[in-house]
Amino acid sequence: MKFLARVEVGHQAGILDPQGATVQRALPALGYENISEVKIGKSIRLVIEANSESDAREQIEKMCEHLLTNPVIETYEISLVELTGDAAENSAGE
Amino acid sequence: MKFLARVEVGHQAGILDPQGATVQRALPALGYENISEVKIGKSIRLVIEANSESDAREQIEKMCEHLLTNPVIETYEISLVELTGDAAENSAGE
Amino acid sequence: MARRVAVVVFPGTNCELDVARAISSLGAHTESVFHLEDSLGSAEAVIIPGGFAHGDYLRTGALAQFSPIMESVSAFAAAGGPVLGICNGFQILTETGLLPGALQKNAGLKFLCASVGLSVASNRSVLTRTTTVGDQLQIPINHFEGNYICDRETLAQMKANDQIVLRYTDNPNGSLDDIAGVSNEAGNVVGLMPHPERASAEILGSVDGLVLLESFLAPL
Amino acid sequence: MIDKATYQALGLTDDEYEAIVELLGRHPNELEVAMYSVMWSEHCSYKSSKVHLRRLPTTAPWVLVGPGEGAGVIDIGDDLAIAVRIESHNHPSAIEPYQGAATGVGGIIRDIFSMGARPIALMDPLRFGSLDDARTRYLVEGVVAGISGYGNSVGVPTVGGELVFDDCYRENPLVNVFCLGILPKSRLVFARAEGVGNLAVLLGSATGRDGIGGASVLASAGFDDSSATKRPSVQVGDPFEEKRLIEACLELLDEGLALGVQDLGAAGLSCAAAETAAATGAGMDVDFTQVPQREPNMNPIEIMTSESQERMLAIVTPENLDRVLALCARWEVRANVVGHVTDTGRFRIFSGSFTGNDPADMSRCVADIPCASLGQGPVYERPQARPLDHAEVLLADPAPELLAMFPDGTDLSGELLRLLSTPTIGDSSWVWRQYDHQLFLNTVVGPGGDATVLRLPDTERGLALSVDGKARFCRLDPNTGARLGVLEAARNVACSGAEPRALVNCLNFGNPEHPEVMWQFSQAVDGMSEACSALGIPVIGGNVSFYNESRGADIDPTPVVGVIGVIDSLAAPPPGMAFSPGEHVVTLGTTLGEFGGSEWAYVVHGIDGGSPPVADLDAARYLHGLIRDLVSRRVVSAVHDVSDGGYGVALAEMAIAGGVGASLIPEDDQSHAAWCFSESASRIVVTVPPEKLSEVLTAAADAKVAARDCGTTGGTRLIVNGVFDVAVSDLATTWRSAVPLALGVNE
Ligand SMILES: Nc1ncnc2c1ncn2[C@@H]1O[C@H](COP(=O)(O)OP(=O)(O)O)[C@@H](O)[C@H]1O
Ligand SMILES: [Mg+2]
Repeated sequence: MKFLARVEVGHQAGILDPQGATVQRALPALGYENISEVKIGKSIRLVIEANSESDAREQIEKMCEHLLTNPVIETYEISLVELTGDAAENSAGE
Repeated sequence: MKFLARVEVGHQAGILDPQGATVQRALPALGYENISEVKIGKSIRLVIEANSESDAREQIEKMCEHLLTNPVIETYEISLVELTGDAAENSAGE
Repeated sequence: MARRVAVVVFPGTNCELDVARAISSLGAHTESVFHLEDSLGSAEAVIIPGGFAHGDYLRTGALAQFSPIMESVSAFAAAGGPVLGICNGFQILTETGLLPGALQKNAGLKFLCASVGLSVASNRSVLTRTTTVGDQLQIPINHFEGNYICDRETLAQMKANDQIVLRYTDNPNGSLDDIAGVSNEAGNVVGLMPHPERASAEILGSVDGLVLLESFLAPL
Repeated sequence: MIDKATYQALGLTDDEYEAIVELLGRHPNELEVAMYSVMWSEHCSYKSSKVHLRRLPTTAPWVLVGPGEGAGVIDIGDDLAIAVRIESHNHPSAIEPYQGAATGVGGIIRDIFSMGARPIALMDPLRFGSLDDARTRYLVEGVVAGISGYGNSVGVPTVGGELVFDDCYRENPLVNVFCLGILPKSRLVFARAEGVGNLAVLLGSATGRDGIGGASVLASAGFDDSSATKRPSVQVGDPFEEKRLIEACLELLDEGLALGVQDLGAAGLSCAAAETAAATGAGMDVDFTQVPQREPNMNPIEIMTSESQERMLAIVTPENLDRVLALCARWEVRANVVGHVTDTGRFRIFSGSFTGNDPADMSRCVADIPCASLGQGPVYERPQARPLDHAEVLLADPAPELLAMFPDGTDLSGELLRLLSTPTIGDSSWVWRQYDHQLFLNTVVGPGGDATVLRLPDTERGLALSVDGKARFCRLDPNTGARLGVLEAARNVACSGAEPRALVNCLNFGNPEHPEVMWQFSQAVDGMSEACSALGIPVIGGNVSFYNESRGADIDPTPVVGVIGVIDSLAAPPPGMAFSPGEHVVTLGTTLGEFGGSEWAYVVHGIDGGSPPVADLDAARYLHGLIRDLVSRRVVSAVHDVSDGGYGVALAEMAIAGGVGASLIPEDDQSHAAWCFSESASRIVVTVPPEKLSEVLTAAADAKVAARDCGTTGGTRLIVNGVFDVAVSDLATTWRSAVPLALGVNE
């Protein structure tokens, strides 16, 4: 089975996000007074072959812990979509 | 109304993603032979006050075009969740 | 010669003093213009120097394009005034839309500070008017996002209009078509990733940058 | 009342707690004990090292500020002064290499501009375990990226450093950072709170729960997996915030708007506020509710001891406040009045506004201690013990074994190539190409030479900088090793024609509760003192990092020094190290068969033990004087100091730099192997045009330095007759690929 995985990497609670804070500070001057809590993280997409959704998730969790994120300062959220038919063939991930 | 918006920023088709390619290259050596199409982009979260979901979306689209992304090289995908009750109060965005 | 050169300073800009030093060694006078100002005064030329405007957060040049001074810079450029963006300044000019294309992360995914070989590809721009196509220059680069990219049509158009100003002789960052610097159609707005001000004194190892800066200051 | 478990968890001993009770005349509350625990930690109080550091020579006529302030400052003439400091960020870098190194850079830069100096140069002495370990490779990549990411963006060039690999650092890398700033003497400012009623203004980042009891506690305790719970939340650096802070603070000083400036480091606001007041004998009242908070619901302990980065405290008069706030607003720097100066001598923290002695105000007082008491921590004279096997170690000379393996007549080409392929000796440009090392247009000699040379703007003069540490020599004999480190840094600086003017040190050692470590420490301080005294170099600042342990063992004693020299006339760059054809190769100094702790014995052949090379201080003085003279007069065309890997490596580096070979004859009163790879101290290789040869030899004789004409440069091979013969291109390939290969990166 093939899955398209999206991993959203964010900041651990309490960890400074200088990028988000800077963009936040800049917004009012650009006419956006109604925006708050800007946070900038990473988004990772990949295609994974696995025996089941839970198998895929488990593998990606391990990858997140070891390679894709730094658990000391980052959090991650995984979402999976099974790719079937054409999508699985081309697995464009898009 | 308050919404939590997530903007996933990716690469325009045809634009190289050297970061994704590098992670992709590193994976087999770490025992992941089953991963392909790694793409690394940005994830932006923010809280927006707007009159309606469509109003919120429109504003964020404008922000994406003007500020949050560079259309020459980047794409974006917006998702919105309304924040209600407590969530809207604290609007922790998390 | 342009005697009064405005050097635009954003929070995070860091090459403004270096540019001023190199420019004044050529006998011109620089004035630093803070990004919050809305006028370039009586400047005859404008330089946006390198650095990390707004920390390069979000994207290089992304926030800087909205500073009040950029409207004046755009107007100055539209009126044919010479505008030069160096490194971060180049990134800001592409974000502002005064120059085509964009600059993405170096192909090697590392910051790169090194002297590189350049070849003049066009002498139609303000930066290269006094040079000859094919001239070889040795000038330092200093960037993480210097990998020039644009779509195919833009590239074809730039070639047709002779807008590719400088090329790397040994591409250090993956730039499309070895592009190190480009101009707008009229040739009065130029951006380049290498830092001419860093090649402005014998004791620093090269004076090739002065060749470019002299051209930039030369009478139109 | 605080219970025993609480104060012990904060790292205070029973005696220390009793001392606090005595100082206060009562039991401290939680906030007070939290402040004391940080300020009295090893990291902040230097309680184990203080008694030893007093032995370092710290004075010279040109020293404006010695150890004790944010940075040391020297007068360099022309109404200019130089501020310098070095610090370690070892433990944070082991946890999160990118942010650990980045915040190390941020912290050292604040120390410099808090004195009124504009930071213009960084250096990064780095030490890691061997690169065959995946985690080490991750640490190297992360640390270098962190220094690059922060340093480049904040706009301070990284102009030199060190890159050393030894397995004793496997779990405990050493990330030291050095920063130098320049200031008009009139802008020199101190961390002083003066004038009753003056305001304490907090500048910069909002305060979060960063490193509560953090960096300092972490740096003051054993560091292994079991301490995971002690890990504070990792601090993230914001170079853009710091860049704005630099500009705002320097502008405040230029406009005469700040009477005192202090950076916020360990123990955050509480330390900065109390220290600035203690410096003048004044008092300070702070309202913690005025501190901008990054996170909701922070308690006063968190607010007052947070180690959030990119914050400064400025003391300003009420009349100037509006101008201060406007200036900060222009630079988008947060500025909040958080307190005011009093004449009580006490440091008081309030919850909410306060006017002084109104009893209603006092009910909101949450801490009340004598300002000076935070700096009156304990001083320990910890037990020392020379390791039992020390004599034995010194006697285990590797020379007989090596010379038996490589008798004269053996071709040493392969040995030379093996040395060049060790990552410690190999080309470090993979590291420093990632650093902006040219900003400000001062870099005349950047990383890659013996010393970094910066021109001083608007003068004809220059500065020479070198950072060095000789840990393997220190392990064999800490006194000699520390001397050798000073000699090497001073020699590097001399090779650019500079007169050394100041030294800063970063003393990285193991657990001070181990008597052997304290012995090493004391010995190293003695060796450093002796060398500095002999060379006339004052120690103007330093940093002690204890509790560096890896795999259950203390690291090798690793004193790192930075030497700053002044070049009087810098009209042209000093001679580099590159060979050019048709010149004489002259060696200066005396070679002995000294292999103890050498790269060849230890790294290439795995032979441990022996004595480090002799550190003859007189010989060093003569040599440095000679080379300074030869270089200043530009009589020599190339200069290179001899260090790791001996003559073999020094000659190879000169050949690689010039792309030119040489044909040389080895010395005949030494074995060939010793001539090539011994690491005897105080040696330099120069090249000399034929017409200057006799002048150089005469000058050397006059200076009491042994000099020998070994042959001439030219051709494409480096040939030492009967010893080795290698194509320069092969030397270059091996040397250049050493680090990338070991890191597993394609270059
Ligand atoms: N981590 C680093 N950062 C910047 N420069 C470095 C680093 N490591 C080494 N260098 C530079 O490489 C050169 C060689 O270093 P090293 O072999 O330690 O010199 P030496 O033996 O003369 O003290 C020096 O100029 C040094 O500044
Ligand atoms: Mg050297």
